[in-house]
Amino acid sequence: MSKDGKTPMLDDLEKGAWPSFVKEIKKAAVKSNTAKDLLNILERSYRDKVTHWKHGGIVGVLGYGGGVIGRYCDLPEEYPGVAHFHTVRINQPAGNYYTSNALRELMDIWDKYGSGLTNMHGSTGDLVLLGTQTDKLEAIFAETTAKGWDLGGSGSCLRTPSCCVGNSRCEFSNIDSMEICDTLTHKFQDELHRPAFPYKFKIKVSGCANDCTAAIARADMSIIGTWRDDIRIDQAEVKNCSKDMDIKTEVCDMCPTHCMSWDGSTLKINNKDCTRCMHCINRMPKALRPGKEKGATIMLGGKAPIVTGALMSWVIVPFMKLEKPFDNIEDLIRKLWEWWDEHGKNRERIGELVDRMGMRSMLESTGLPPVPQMVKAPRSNPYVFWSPEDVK
Amino acid sequence: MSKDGKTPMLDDLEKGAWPSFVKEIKKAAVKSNTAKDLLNILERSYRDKVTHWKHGGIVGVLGYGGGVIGRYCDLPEEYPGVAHFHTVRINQPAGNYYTSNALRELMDIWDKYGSGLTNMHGSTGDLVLLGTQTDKLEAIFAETTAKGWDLGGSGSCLRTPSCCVGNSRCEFSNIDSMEICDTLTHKFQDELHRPAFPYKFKIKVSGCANDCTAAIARADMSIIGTWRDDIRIDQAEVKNCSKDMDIKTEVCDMCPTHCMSWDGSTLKINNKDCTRCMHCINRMPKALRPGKEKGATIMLGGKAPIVTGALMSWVIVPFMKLEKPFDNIEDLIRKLWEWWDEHGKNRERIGELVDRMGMRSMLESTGLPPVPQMVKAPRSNPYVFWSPEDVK
Amino acid sequence: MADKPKRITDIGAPHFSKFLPPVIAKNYGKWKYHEVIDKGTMKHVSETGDELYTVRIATPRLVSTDYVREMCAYADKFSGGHLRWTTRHNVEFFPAKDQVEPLKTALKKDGHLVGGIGYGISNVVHTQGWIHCHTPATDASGVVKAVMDELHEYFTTKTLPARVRIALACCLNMCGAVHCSDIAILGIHRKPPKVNEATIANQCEIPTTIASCPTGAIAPNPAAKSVKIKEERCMYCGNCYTMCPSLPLADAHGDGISIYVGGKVSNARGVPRMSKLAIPFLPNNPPRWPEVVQAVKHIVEVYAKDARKHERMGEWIERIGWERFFKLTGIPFTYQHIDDFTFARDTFRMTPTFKWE
Amino acid sequence: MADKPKRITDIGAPHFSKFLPPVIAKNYGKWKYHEVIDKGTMKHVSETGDELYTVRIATPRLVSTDYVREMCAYADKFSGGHLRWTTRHNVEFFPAKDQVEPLKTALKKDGHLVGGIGYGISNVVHTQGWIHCHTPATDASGVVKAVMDELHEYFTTKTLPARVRIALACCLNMCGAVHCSDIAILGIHRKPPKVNEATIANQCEIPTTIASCPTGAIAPNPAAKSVKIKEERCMYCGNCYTMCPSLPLADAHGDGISIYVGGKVSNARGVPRMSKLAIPFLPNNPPRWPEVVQAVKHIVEVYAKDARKHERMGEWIERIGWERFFKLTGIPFTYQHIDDFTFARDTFRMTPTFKWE
Ligand code: SRM
Ligand code: SRM
Ligand code: SRM
Ligand code: SRM
Ligand code: SF4
Ligand code: SF4
Ligand code: SF4
Ligand code: SF4
Ligand code: SF4
Ligand code: SF4
Ligand code: SF4
Ligand code: SF4
Repeated sequence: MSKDGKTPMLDDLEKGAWPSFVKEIKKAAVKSNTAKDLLNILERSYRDKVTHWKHGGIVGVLGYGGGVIGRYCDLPEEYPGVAHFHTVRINQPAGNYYTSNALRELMDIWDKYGSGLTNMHGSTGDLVLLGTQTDKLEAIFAETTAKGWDLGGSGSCLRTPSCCVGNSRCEFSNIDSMEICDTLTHKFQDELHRPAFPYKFKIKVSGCANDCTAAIARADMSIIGTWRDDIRIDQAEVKNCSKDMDIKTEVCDMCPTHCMSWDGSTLKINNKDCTRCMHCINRMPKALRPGKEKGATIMLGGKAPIVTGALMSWVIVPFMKLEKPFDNIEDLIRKLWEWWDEHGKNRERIGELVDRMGMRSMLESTGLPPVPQMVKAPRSNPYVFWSPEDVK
Repeated sequence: MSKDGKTPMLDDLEKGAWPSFVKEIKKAAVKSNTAKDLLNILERSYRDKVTHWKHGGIVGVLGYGGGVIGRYCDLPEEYPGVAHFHTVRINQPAGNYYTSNALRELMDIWDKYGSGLTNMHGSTGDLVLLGTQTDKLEAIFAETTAKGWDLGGSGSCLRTPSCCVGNSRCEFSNIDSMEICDTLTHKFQDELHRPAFPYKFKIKVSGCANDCTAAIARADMSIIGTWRDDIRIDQAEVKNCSKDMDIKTEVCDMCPTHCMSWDGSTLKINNKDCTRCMHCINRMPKALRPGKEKGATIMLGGKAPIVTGALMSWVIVPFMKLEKPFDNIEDLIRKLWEWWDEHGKNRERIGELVDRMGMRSMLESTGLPPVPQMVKAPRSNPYVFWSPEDVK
Repeated sequence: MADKPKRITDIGAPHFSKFLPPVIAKNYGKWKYHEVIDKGTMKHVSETGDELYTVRIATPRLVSTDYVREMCAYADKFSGGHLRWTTRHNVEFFPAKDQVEPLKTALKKDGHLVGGIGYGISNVVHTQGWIHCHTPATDASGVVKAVMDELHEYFTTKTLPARVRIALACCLNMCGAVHCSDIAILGIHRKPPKVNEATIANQCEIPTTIASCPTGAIAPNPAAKSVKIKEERCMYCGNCYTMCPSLPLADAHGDGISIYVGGKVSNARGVPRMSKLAIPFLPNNPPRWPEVVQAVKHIVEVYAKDARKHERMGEWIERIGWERFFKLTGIPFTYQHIDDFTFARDTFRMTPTFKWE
Repeated sequence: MADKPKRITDIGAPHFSKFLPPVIAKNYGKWKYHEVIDKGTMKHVSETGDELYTVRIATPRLVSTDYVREMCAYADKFSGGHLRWTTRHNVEFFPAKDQVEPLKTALKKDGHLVGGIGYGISNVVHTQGWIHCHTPATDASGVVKAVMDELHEYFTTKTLPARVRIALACCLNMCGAVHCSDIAILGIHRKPPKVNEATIANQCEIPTTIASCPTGAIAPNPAAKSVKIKEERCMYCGNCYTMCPSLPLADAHGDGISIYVGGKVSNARGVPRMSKLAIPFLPNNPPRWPEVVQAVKHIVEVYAKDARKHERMGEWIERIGWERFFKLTGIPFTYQHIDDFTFARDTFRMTPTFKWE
């Protein structure tokens, strides 16, 4: 805090067209000392060019191992309002749909116990309530659960699963991404709330290869909708599209497998070669639709770079039908966790474990058969391991 | 040897259309007991399905550290003719051109002292004389040097450089690959004959990106001819070509940069985008020729997989004019060796050293500037090292 | 807590069906196609013939409870009490056809930015920064605000050859998952951790701390019951600090921002790819980070001018080549651009085929 | 050595100018274009108008001095005493125009194979095998002979969509530099080294031996002044054996051949690429290795049928996808195909876009 409580740098960020988070903090600061001191300590960071938050201690609610991130500032005397500044992760509903009533109930609770600030949403997907004190956690938990909400994940556990809008609004969807997300969330309550894994595990579900949840980049388990049969074509609508669009240049030439052709009146797709990348369907949603035999490609391992380099998820099951009650995917996930529990080191994500041990161990223990779709290309090095059985 | 001196398995390999090495061993065996026992011990290997050669000891000629590969069989009592079976590597002339007289002189020496068998050529490029005894090495050396020949490399030294036919016969050549190969061979006689490096170092020179010496895969230093200006086009000849060939499909559509177009009468090349891959020139050698501003791309690091995985050479100098007396490339190679000598571990190829230490150290010590042509793409991981100077 | 209610646990999130607008509940899984009406509005049409209108606005993500109430008020008035957030932190309303324009007018009047749909720049996925985290090398919300103040027209009106996804992460942990973004704004440290001798013996388990360093840069210092940092080995990843609070990396001068470009996650046309280093370092210059803003804007503009329609940033760069990307943007190529991490060899140009510039 | 001549050293190879045919010496650097006349003959034309004819034949590489003399005789009779070897171990003659046909007739009459030019299969680059090396997992010359007896028509008459370069290396050292070949025939061990307790103490330096193992599979066994092999860690690379003769890997049952495909070194159309595993193991079955011969032939035939003109094997496979390669060839996909070495992650399919088969 500048001595006079002024925040000139932050004030500057109230200007401009983009919505201002500073305005939001100021709104909250009207009612909350925590929010007020957040503003002050943030101004201090803007001057010092370093953070003023210390490592969080372990705080939480009874019987849960996660869901709350402890946070303390390093200048509690100067900024007593943020001496504690914990966040509470509320598990968002699949697809992030809300009613105004439900949201208002949550906001009321937060005004009562917290800073009045929130992230809609956290980058994993939670509804993040920012800034409260340790002694308020149980009350917050009690009141939110009473309204039907529960905590999301943090620590070495299943993190809050998330998904795209899928069937609820998107015509491209090949799986019921929201139902899958909700079902898995409920099947895995224990894994979500009581950290027992080597490290965090994230699940994201996208209804098609557009991957609107960025699952491939951000989830240990990425479930991506796809189809097995032919793209459905409405040739009349293709013709319609051709009025506004150069189908050859914008669609056929950009098809990665070059399996399309357009002669001005008929669009042909060699579906055997199509890899379901979605480009043509994206360009002509009225004319083209995914096939009817729908399911998902199951991919494993996506994560950020700490510390062996980022990974994107890769194919472990090319095609899986996903229908209620989704026992097949539950089963696979449990098997993967078992394997990971057995072999993973502390703070080793499942993708890193596969990278360290090789895919074979994971495949053998989950019973998945090796298929070429798992790899871009077979190995080029000659360092093949043979088990004694292989050599008879 | 089967007790009766019969070699039924090998005899089978005298049949068939492809030239037979067994016939060759038999021809030599007429005059040489060494060749005869080679046949016998080889038949034994065909039965046993294992080699019968032991680790070679260090053998060689006075003042040289390489050029001879020691070899002993593991059953000297049974196969005394090959108790010793050393090979002598003779440095081939650049481009592998010979006169019959010169070859006959060499063959006469070899009939006198060796098995009468040879590899034309070894996989590095040497003319390999196969199978002699330790006590004959000095005499072989004396007689071959007297005829103007010298030994090639082996061990931790510069290996015999090699090159493509280049200017001698190939219209695609952008550098005088044979003269470069010969000059470097002579400049580096000491490095070739007296192992003082951390490990082997190979140089191969190809006159263009077709890389007919497979330099990129097989040489620590791969020198590849290229040009800086525009491809020369003879439009009349292009038209001629179009009679036998579908220029659009076979040339333009296969150009990796899609920088060509053919309208049935004129071939256009957007040379700014051309990466000089050679495909179009290969297809129409009468119509297209490399530009006139010629030189080489200098690439570093190619090698087989032992033990960190195979490497292909990568760009360290996008363009270097290479003209007699080739001091610029000599100078660069010496600087690279100095850096490698300083930092390389025992049996660490220079490519592996760059891989271990990063390119920066090599570039700084050779004075080469970093340029985007050195990489397929910049790093994607965030693990950037900063020297204290970088951070001021 | 006198009248403590019965403890409820493990109920998970409420089922989404509670929150769906009726038209969605009715047409769930039956959508046939959609049309983008303008940058802030689209229409989805169902096999039943029903239509769903969506209006989208930008949010700062870090919002007050009053902001959420304000959104609820729009929802009540124009959207049957229903609203949602997108995976990139925008808010969406579902007005009936005749409510689309009134809603947009109201939103704009209140200063909200309607947009984010189709080929432009949507909201910036980002992280906590100086608002809530202990490891940041820069702020998050402030940088996003500064960048988007400059680029907001790409949200509301201007189009680009394809989607440009910008993300920010305030440290290498990359909570913003920036590693597959068209433009990634990444906070970086450039100085090794400073050992806090006073606290380390109490705060940290020395062997775990040493083991946490991927480069082996931490050596024991048993005399002081502490550790020593081999500074030349440190790559400032911060993993040690995550394990041991007595090894802070934050430094006003050392910290700053690097820009990575060309990543994506969608599989349309080409496979997902990681973002690659474009600018190794720009200083932290609050409150408006002008160097960062200019750099991002410049890259967007060069891309807008040179790329073909439907070509994401990374697709464009791959077509023209990195040598030309550096040429066109005028960004200098430095030692830092050349990978020297574990998998560096895969990034070396193992062919003499390249462009001169 | 009574009359020992004065010792000459470091003279290097003779300068090639001594060996060039006059037409080459005259037109050195002046060649303008070439024409392929048939699979064994080509003509180069100089800017001066001079013409050079080249006739090529296959050799077994391992030849007798008499074979070389036979070549010299052809050279003397038809080629002005000049000849050369190619980088793939073929012999080339340079007859005057009117000597081309007589030379070819003579060569064919003597059983030589004229060919190897253009789109087909040229000579097989290979190594020593059981002829001269201590580390092979298979023979070299014998396998090559067996394979080429079956495929020789691709050398002499039959064409293929593009060049198919076959190479063989008898162990992972890959002296045949097979790692960038259209088809690589690679000898492999599949059993860990057997420690020769009797000799190791004398023959090997234990610490160097232990250090030579890239996977840390060698542990000290101080009691026996020897080492122990942690068998499950061994990847049979043979590096230990190179350092220590008391650790042989050769084993009649364990050794055999693996087939890698799709590599190339030329930069034409696309960058050089490494060969990838197609068949993990085929047994050593001398003298004719029928399983290997059939496998190579089958791959060539499937390629010949399915690839487009000018498409090298690797380019073809990349276009159709590895899933289709395995489908078309009927080769089973196994655990061994999935990389698990240091850079394995780069080979994982990080996209749901693939073909069903
Ligand atoms: C709050 C949130 C950022 C945000 O502003 O939205 C966040 C905040 C933190 N993340 Fe994260 N991560 C958040 C989403 C992510 C994501 C994105 C995602 O889940 O889609 C990633 C990348 C994907 C991934 O998991 O790899 C992510 C990758 C990390 C990592 C690197 C993990 C790795 O294996 O590479 C760390 C460091 C670690 O785990 O040691 C980390 C660690 C942290 C910690 C706990 C800091 C630490 O080192 O202990 C941060 C606490 C900040 C705070 O005080 O609030 N966070 N973190 C996100 C969670 C909100 C939510 O629940 O919705
Ligand atoms: C004779 C020759 C094979 C042939 O039949 O042509 C050969 C033979 C041997 N090579 Fe080689 N290499 C031969 C060309 C190559 C090539 C090809 C090339 O040079 O273009 C390579 C791949 C390129 C490279 O250098 O990486 C090659 C890569 C190796 C390696 C693996 C090196 C690596 O770093 O990966 C070894 C093992 C080693 O060095 O420890 C090796 C080791 C050997 C040894 C010395 C065996 C050993 O482990 O000690 C072999 C001796 C066999 C013998 O008794 O004759 N040889 N070696 C070639 C040399 C003839 C010549 O001088 O012309
Ligand atoms: C609402 C949302 C899903 C959700 O559950 O919240 C969504 C919704 C739609 N996406 Fe998406 N995408 C959403 C995040 C994403 C993401 C994830 C991200 O940005 O973090 C991606 C991957 C981005 C990437 O590759 O880096 C994504 C890649 C796509 C693509 C592929 C773009 C491409 O060509 O690479 C399409 C198809 C297209 O644009 O033609 C698409 C198309 C669509 C369509 C048209 C699908 C449909 O028929 O409804 C939806 C409206 C698009 C629009 O906003 O223009 N959506 N979409 C997300 C809106 C985020 C936002 O507020 O801006
Ligand atoms: C004679 C030789 C050079 C030498 O110094 O000995 C040579 C000579 C020629 N090469 Fe080559 N290449 C020779 C080995 C190579 C190699 C190296 C190898 O095979 O180990 C390569 C790289 C192979 C690879 O990529 O794996 C090679 C890749 C090419 C190419 C590119 C082929 C492609 O499309 O990928 C061409 C151009 C073409 O074929 O259109 C070419 C073209 C040529 C031309 C047409 C060049 C010319 O104008 O003279 C020559 C006659 C070609 C022919 O044989 O059909 N040469 N050429 C080598 C003959 C080897 C043999 O006996 O078969
Ligand atoms: S991932 Fe596919 S199904 Fe899901 S919202 Fe995006 S486009 Fe629709
Ligand atoms: S989905 Fe992709 S691969 Fe399939 S036809 Fe359409 S553009 Fe081509
Ligand atoms: S590398 Fe180029 S210049 Fe040399 S022989 Fe081959 S095609 Fe000719
Ligand atoms: S050399 Fe290659 S890149 Fe250049 S124009 Fe010809 S085919 Fe295209
Ligand atoms: S990216 Fe780093 S600094 Fe930012 S919230 Fe995540 S862990 Fe904290
Ligand atoms: S910042 Fe990373 S590299 Fe540096 S000492 Fe800490 S853990 Fe090691
Ligand atoms: S490949 Fe292996 S076995 Fe064959 S010659 Fe080379 S080192 Fe010897
Ligand atoms: S063969 Fe290779 S992996 Fe096996 S013990 Fe020897 S050095 Fe180690």
